[in-house]
Amino acid sequence: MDTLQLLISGLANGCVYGLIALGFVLIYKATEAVNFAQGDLMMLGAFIAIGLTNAEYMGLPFLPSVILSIGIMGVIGYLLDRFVIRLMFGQSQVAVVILTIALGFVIRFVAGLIWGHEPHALENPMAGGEVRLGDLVLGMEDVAVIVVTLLLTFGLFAFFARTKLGLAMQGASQNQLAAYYMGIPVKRVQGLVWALAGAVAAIAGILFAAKGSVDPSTGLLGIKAFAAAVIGGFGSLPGALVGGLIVGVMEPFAARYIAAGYSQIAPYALLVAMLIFRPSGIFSQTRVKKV
Amino acid sequence: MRIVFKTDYMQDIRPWKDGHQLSLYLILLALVVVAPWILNDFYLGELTNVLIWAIAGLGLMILTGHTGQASLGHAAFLAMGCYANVILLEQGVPFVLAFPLAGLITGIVGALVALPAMRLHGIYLAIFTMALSILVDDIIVLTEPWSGGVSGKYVGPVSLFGLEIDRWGTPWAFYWLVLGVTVAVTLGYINLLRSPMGRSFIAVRDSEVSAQAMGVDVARTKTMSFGLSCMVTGWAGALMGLYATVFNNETFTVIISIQLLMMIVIGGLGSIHGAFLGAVVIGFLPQFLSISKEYVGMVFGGSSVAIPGLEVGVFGLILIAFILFEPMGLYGRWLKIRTWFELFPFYRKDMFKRQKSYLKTERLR
Amino acid sequence: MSDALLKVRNIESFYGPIMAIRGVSLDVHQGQIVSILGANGAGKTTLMKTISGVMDPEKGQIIFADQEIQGQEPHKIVQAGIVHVPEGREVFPLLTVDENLSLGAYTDIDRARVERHRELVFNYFPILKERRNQEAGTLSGGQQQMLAIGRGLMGNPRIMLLDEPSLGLSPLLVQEIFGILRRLNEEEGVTMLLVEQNASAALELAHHGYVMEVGRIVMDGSAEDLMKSEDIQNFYLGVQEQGVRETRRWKRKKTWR
Amino acid sequence: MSLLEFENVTLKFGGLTAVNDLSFEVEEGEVFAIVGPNGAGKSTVFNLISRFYDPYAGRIRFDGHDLLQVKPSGVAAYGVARTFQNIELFDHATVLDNLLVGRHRHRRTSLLSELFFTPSVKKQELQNRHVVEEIIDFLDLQPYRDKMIAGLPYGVRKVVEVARALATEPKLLLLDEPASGLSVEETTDMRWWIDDIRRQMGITVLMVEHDMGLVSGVSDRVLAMADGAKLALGTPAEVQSDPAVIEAYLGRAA
Amino acid sequence: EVQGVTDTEIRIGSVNDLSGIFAAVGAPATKGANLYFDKVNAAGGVHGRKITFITEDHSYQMPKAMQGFNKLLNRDKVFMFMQNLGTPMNIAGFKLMDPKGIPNVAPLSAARQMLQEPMHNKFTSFASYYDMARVGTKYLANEFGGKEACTMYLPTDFGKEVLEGTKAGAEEAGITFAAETTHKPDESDFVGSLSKLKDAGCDIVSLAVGVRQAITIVGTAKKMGLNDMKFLGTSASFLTVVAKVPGGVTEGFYAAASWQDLWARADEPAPKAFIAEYKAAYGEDPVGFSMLGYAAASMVVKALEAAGPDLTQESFIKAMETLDYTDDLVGNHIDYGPNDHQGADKVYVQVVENGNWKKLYEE
Ligand SMILES: Nc1ncnc2c1ncn2[C@@H]1O[C@H](COP(=O)(O)OP(=O)(O)OP(=O)(O)O)[C@@H](O)[C@H]1O
Ligand SMILES: Nc1ncnc2c1ncn2[C@@H]1O[C@H](COP(=O)(O)OP(=O)(O)OP(=O)(O)O)[C@@H](O)[C@H]1O
Ligand SMILES: CC(C)C[C@H](N)C(=O)O
Ligand SMILES: [Mg+2]
Ligand SMILES: [Mg+2]
Repeated sequence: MDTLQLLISGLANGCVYGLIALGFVLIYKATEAVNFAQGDLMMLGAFIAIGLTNAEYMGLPFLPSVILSIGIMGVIGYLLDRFVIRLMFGQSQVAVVILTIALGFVIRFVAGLIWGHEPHALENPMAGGEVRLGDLVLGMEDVAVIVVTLLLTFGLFAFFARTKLGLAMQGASQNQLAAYYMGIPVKRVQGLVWALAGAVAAIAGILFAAKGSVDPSTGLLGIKAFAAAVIGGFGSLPGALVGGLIVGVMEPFAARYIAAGYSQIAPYALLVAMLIFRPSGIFSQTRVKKV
Repeated sequence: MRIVFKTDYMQDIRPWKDGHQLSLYLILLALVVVAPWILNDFYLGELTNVLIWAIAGLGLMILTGHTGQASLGHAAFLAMGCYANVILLEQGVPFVLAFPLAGLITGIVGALVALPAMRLHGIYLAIFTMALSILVDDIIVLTEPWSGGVSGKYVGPVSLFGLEIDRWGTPWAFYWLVLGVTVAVTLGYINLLRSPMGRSFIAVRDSEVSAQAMGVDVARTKTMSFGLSCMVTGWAGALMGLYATVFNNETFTVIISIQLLMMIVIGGLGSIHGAFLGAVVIGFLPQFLSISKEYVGMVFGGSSVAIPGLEVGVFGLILIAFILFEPMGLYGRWLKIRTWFELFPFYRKDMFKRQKSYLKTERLR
Repeated sequence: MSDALLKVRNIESFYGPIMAIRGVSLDVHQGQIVSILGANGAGKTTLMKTISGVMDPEKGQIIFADQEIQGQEPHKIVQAGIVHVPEGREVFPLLTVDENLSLGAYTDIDRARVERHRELVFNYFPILKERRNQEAGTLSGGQQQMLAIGRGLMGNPRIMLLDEPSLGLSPLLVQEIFGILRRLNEEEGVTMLLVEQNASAALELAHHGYVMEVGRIVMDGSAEDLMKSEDIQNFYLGVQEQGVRETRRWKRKKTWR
Repeated sequence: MSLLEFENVTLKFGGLTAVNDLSFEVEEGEVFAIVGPNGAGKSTVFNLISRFYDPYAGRIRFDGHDLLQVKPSGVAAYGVARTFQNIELFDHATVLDNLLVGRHRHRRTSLLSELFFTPSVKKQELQNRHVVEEIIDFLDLQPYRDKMIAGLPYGVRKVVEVARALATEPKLLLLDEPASGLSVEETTDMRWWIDDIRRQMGITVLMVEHDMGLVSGVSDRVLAMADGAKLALGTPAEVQSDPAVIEAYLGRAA
Repeated sequence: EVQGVTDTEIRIGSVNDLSGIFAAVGAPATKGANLYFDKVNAAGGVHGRKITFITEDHSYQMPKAMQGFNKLLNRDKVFMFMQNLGTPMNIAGFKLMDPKGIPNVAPLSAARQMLQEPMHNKFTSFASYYDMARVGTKYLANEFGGKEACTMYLPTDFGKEVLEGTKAGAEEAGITFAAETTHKPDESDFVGSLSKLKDAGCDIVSLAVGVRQAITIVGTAKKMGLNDMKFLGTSASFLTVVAKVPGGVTEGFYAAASWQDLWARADEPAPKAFIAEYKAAYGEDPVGFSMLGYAAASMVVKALEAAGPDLTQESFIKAMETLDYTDDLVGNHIDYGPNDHQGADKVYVQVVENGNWKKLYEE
């Protein structure tokens, strides 16, 4: 029973990692850039939702404000690409990584300025609700996280695999020059993906803030989600989910069964071990170059 | 424009282009040597700090800039060097020995870390090293008997050839120590780059397949690069420890790893100059912002910190500007400025306009 | 003669401080095949890239169907009907052959036509059909070249820029490629600008030819005239007295330099 | 004993047999060419020799050594150098540095002595440069000596690849389509270079090439492959007149 | 010539966290202190000297903290330090302050090392984490008959100190210490740890984790139905927001701290005046740490006044040792003496009730 409870809550938690990881993977899949500000975008999305929903700020009803914040974050994502990232078009990936890290600084600063540094929780109709299956308890928020993550993963997966635009995004990430030769508006496509990543970040942020609370440094969670994406095989959407779930499930079990002092190391130790045995993750996205 | 004619193989081999360039470097060296007489304690301390960061930057540059292996975990090796140095000192090993050994130990550990990391590429290596950096905090706590755990360690003044070196008591002596290490590391780096080993690093960075076809053992080369990189980083860590005098598990965080990488990218990947330029930005810009805040405050009134964290926000914006303005790093920009002067007045206005460039996947190895 | 479909006027292109194209002008008329000859580094590839918009010219104009297109975003130029088959294949390595072809038809919204084109490509290059689910990056060099050409055909072009299409193809396929290009030109009326090292085949196919050296056009004329020129014969067609070269490598100076 | 022995080698990629029970020998001092349709497995043969792939079956011996026992970097140490069909140079280094990497297998100094740039390192470096400059002269690369690879035209890069391979001072040189992308004039140069490489430098050459003019001009023997297996082996004239080769590879007109 | 003092100015430095993981503490504290100093300066300063309060942001990073100390000591030449944040940062700072006798007052860390030898120039405002955890644990054990004490902590100096305090408290109350779990600052799921503690039979659990994590732990425990487990935080979790979490998640959460909550006493005169003053100055509500910053500044000013016009580090330290007053704003009593450099000695155990902190006990 105990084990089952650990498993279920680990899954819910893993879905949050998976959700943030999806944002990483999206951008990577379409641009091969690693967006280190993804965690901070999630934090920003959460704060925007809080700003719209919570009584002390605007106090809008939950559902419209959720939709609105997802929209706003989509626009922010797009604008970020349009006015910052795009200036770096064709430049080395390391430079883009550094750029997004610096962006993270700025986002954290702005959020701190607007909402302060103390934790905020999102007021939401799911709060306190729970689903009971026998002895198992699962918060409403957890159920929402699991459902949304699954839907989003499969939706995005289908988008990349089945649609022309999804294919074009993959092509653009593999060879920007060739993508242009095919008439793909590479920059616009990348803008779209950033918008999408912004929206996904908002969804993750909203669920996270509903499940617990956020403060401006919440974005650091992104690091673990990033680890999850890498475990799954960076660039693979199902990989993001699987990686997230592995880390998520790992954590409660480690905390339960491994001695204090060592348990908190488990997810990172797992990551290290994982990379040693599968150097490019579970769903490997890298290939040996044919010469 | 000065045109250098090649008449001798040595012209390619020696580290300076011509006498002119050599004399410039010698003047620079003379200036930094006499710095303690020119600068007050504050600026001397900051210069020391910048040099320590530059050493760490040189360490990471070997690995990332010249071997193409991005590490987001070098703070772990700073920690390693720092602790190794202090623990050796505590065991009564004299500083002359403890310091080089600290680097050596870190280098060996780095090479060992490289063994499992060998099959990793790009982002996977970055996250692997980052995980190490995150774990080092816990490792320090768990190895409390040696590391002092959460209460940390204190390192007092050290003595070198009878000279008392104390960050606060004798800042000039400490500065010279750091300067000496900087110069030694830089010279070693220059030598490396003009030797077969350094070239094999570049070969591995640019194309592993053809490096292999030329007889370069990729695994061995990466191990060497890791080892050297960590050794130098270890020295920087040892100096950082002496600079702070107190440190514990929370001192060498993953944020510092990230800053190290930022530093060399902003400075310019793949050049020694880049490590120094980056160190100035990461090491001194925050202080500069903090100082200029006073003057801004004087002009606009109000002495208090109106917006907490403003400096970090501004710092982030400036970093963004640096990267947008010059993705190839400050050294790239410097080269352009120099060319501009050399070509004067034969330059074209848009000579350095970026031609469109396009990326290809890095998922093929 | 009627106004040209593609007009290049006084184009200059730079790589940083290096001037790679030094004022090139040329015309490609509707329905024609125009060939550009030139040694290594003459700037042929750079010219093609400048036309298709992946490089920005510093000076000059490129006029396609009466529209100035220089300096435009490359995808706009493709949408206008200029399709570039680049030097060095540039396939999408992690996508399958089929997916590569689909992206070749990115600008084409007529599904039936896309499928027709796909069949056509498979018809020309049966090996691609056989390997339609293989990742393009694992194809052999020549197979990738076939894919690059096939992908170009998928784009339903008005004019094709072909940069060394025969690179790395077997002799049999080289013949076939030139046959295919001729058929496309004659049957579908596709206009072509062709860069080829295989000069005799190129001139045989082309209506008109230009010769480039160090960033300039140094010669131009109808394909027949060029073929008769002694310089062209010597330097591009390899018609040479074997005996002279037998003893030691020896080079005749080009008369136009 | 032949210099290179390829014995019953088979290699599969999933369901695809890229090299199928292939055997051939290259004798010391000859120029040996491999021809065949696209996808016949020619480059794969090179990659097998370079040890990038492990064969499914068979043996590969070079100069009396079992190549299957060594790592990819060990192949160069025995004296085998190669070029790549799609060009694999060190893009962010100069032509000179690219060639100097070719000298790696002659490195005799230790890391420590290099860090101090001791006189022995200096002596070795002077020697390396001496060899490399000769090659630069030989292949007419002076104008590009200090240029970054990234800015060189395709044809020049092909030549730099040959130069880099020569800098290793190999016994056996593998050239994968050395003349593709070269103009007729440049191809002629390449022909004389290959000739000189064999005659003056005494290096055995194994070459994949589609330009039949070049193949018949320089090679002593030609192996024609199709679908990973041997189609014909003999003098250039014999192979060129083989009906199977004409059918699969050359076409009627050639 | 006294460092940092002229006829018209006293320079006070602070190495603080305005943008890092403890910005939630450092930023409001700095604002609170500035508010008070501005007020004093507007009224003519202390003995005719205006106070310049210079804060350097270290983002909770050691190298930056060292740069901050270098600037404040060597460039700005400050007279003293006030509310330096972070245990390792303070300890590193001591190495520079001690030789020059520079006072370090009211650091934003409640570690016992804040009063390490030489204690002469060091003054803390509050009880240590150790004492908080000790008193809190003892109280819960005695009051509710808890049997097994446990600790969930970040393996840092802060965490270890709470762990030790909890063990000491358990011993004093005569109960056993049963189990401990360790965490990372980015951990956000505690089901595993809590079920471990459940199995160990813990009924008193002290927390030494981040604010957000403390909220999540308490909430998760509720969801898991661990209603008999009493959670005890220290001053690090003693924030108004913790009491105000929507849905009553933190109802019944205990905290042991050296002061009392600001908003729970918002109707009392001193807090009320402060809230109004703060709002007027910054246009936003103060939080607990704003109050502490304000109180620290007022304490320093009291000592500066008492030290008289001939201000030296020594005279300031002497003056500090004479302070003995009740601080109505913070709700505690401050007294120092030659051998007592800890201001408030009392620990208050408080609990969240109806969205507010309520004082239950003091020792
Ligand atoms: N990325 C680059 N950076 C700098 N210079 C370049 C770059 N690409 C090409 N060049 C220079 O531009 C000139 C023209 O090159 P281009 O590739 O257009 O020649 P090409 O005629 O296509 O040659 P090839 O027949 O070998 O393909 C050459 O001198 C080359 O050195
Ligand atoms: N990594 C791989 N995975 C799957 N198939 C591969 C891989 N590498 C090569 N192949 C297949 O093996 C066959 C032989 O390829 P190879 O590159 O050796 O051909 P080639 O004879 O060099 O042809 P070309 O003349 O076109 O260069 C081709 O059909 C190719 O598609
Ligand atoms: C203000 C405190 C929460 C600071 C932190 N606990 C430290 O000791 O560093
Ligand atoms: Mg070209
Ligand atoms: Mg091939």
